[in-house]
Amino acid sequence: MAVRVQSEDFDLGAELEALRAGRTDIGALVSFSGLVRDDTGDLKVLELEHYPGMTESALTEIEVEAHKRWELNATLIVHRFGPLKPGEQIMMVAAASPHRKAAFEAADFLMDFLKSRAPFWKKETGVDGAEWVDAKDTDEDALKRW
Amino acid sequence: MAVRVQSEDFDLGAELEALRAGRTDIGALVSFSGLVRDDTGDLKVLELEHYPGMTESALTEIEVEAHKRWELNATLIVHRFGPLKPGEQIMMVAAASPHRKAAFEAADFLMDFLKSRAPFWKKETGVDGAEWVDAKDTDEDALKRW
Amino acid sequence: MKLDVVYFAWVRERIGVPRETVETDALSVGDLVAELRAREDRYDLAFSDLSVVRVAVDQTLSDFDAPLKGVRELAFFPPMTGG
Amino acid sequence: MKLDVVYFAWVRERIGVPRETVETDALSVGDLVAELRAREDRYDLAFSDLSVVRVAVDQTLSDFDAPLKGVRELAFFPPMTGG
Repeated sequence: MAVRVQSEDFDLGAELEALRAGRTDIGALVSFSGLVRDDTGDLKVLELEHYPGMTESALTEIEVEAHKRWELNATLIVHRFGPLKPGEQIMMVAAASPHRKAAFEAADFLMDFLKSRAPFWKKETGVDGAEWVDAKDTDEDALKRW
Repeated sequence: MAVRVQSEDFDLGAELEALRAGRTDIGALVSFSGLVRDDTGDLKVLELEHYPGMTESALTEIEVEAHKRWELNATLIVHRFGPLKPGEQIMMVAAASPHRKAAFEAADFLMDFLKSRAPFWKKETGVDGAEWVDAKDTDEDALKRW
Repeated sequence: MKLDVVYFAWVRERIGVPRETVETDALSVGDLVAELRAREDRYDLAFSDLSVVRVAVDQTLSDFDAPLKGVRELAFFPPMTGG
Repeated sequence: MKLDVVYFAWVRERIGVPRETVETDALSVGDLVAELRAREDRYDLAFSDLSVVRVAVDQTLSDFDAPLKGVRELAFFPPMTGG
């Protein structure tokens, strides 16, 4: 169980490798990574702001909750902050479990709660200026699934 | 969209990297990998048998179906065959989409159908001899979710 | 009619060969299975519980009612356990 | 009572500072918000629609009814958009 909040990029493959290294009790490993999407080619930079201190404790709380709900061997949350370019990695979660269903559900759960409960905010600067990304009602609604 | 059936190990990180390289239209990338689990320490080898020809076409069919159902930028299925040791990677699926929900659901869907529709069979050789792994009723039931 | 028949996993082990050419006049997969079971004990053993045997006709999942006319390759195997 | 108050995202931009110390006798978060709105336009603007403002009390998500007694750090920000 680990949480990292950093400005540097991360190596998704190396993180997943480290999670399972030397173990034989993991049957299923699910990862999610979020990327800076720019369909139109208008996006110059995505700025990620966060609340140092609260971010780490909120993410840890979400992780602890996942371990209470599912049989998990390991989990990891890495989230970046600062300016990011289109195509760059924003964040990742990983969930390792003896069983497929638990790994999928836990990763999905981590993402749903991270979206609405971890203090990050996105600001997009495009060719027409800068704008804060609005939270979606569907993100808050997604919490009710769990 | 790609399917690979091979005896060699694969590099999960490199596969995921290749899937998103040079693109800015992916918002979410979900991967699942299956590992040889050995809780008790009794497992010597897991032998994966498959039906060459049918395996590739069955996996491709499952992938095509996923692309029909969800908005996906890319998918990949890699599955190994032959003898595998505890802790080794058995297979992986990856689904890239503009949206988180589609990426999660598609990866979950690929796994459910791969489990019950792709012609692979597992034989475990442990300290007490060899045994074919039984299919679970829950695997067949899982298809009804979709 | 001549058919290529392939077997996998414990079905293959019970029958003793991975692949063979079968000469038959059976009209359906089910008829062929009955014919094979009558021929030799190893087939009888392999096909004793058809609820745990799956069939593929020309590399597509099918069932025991499927007709054999025009078929080139028939496969028998247990429920799949990949992933 | 003295309180550290921090702001993020567009709440921070509207108020113009990321952090400040506020002297207040307000009993609840809501009371403090009302007091700040009465003080200056920039607060009035930032807090004009509380349905899009979230509050954290000592780094834990809370609400506008929360009492201020014993609180060290109060944070105001829009709904989160991480991931």
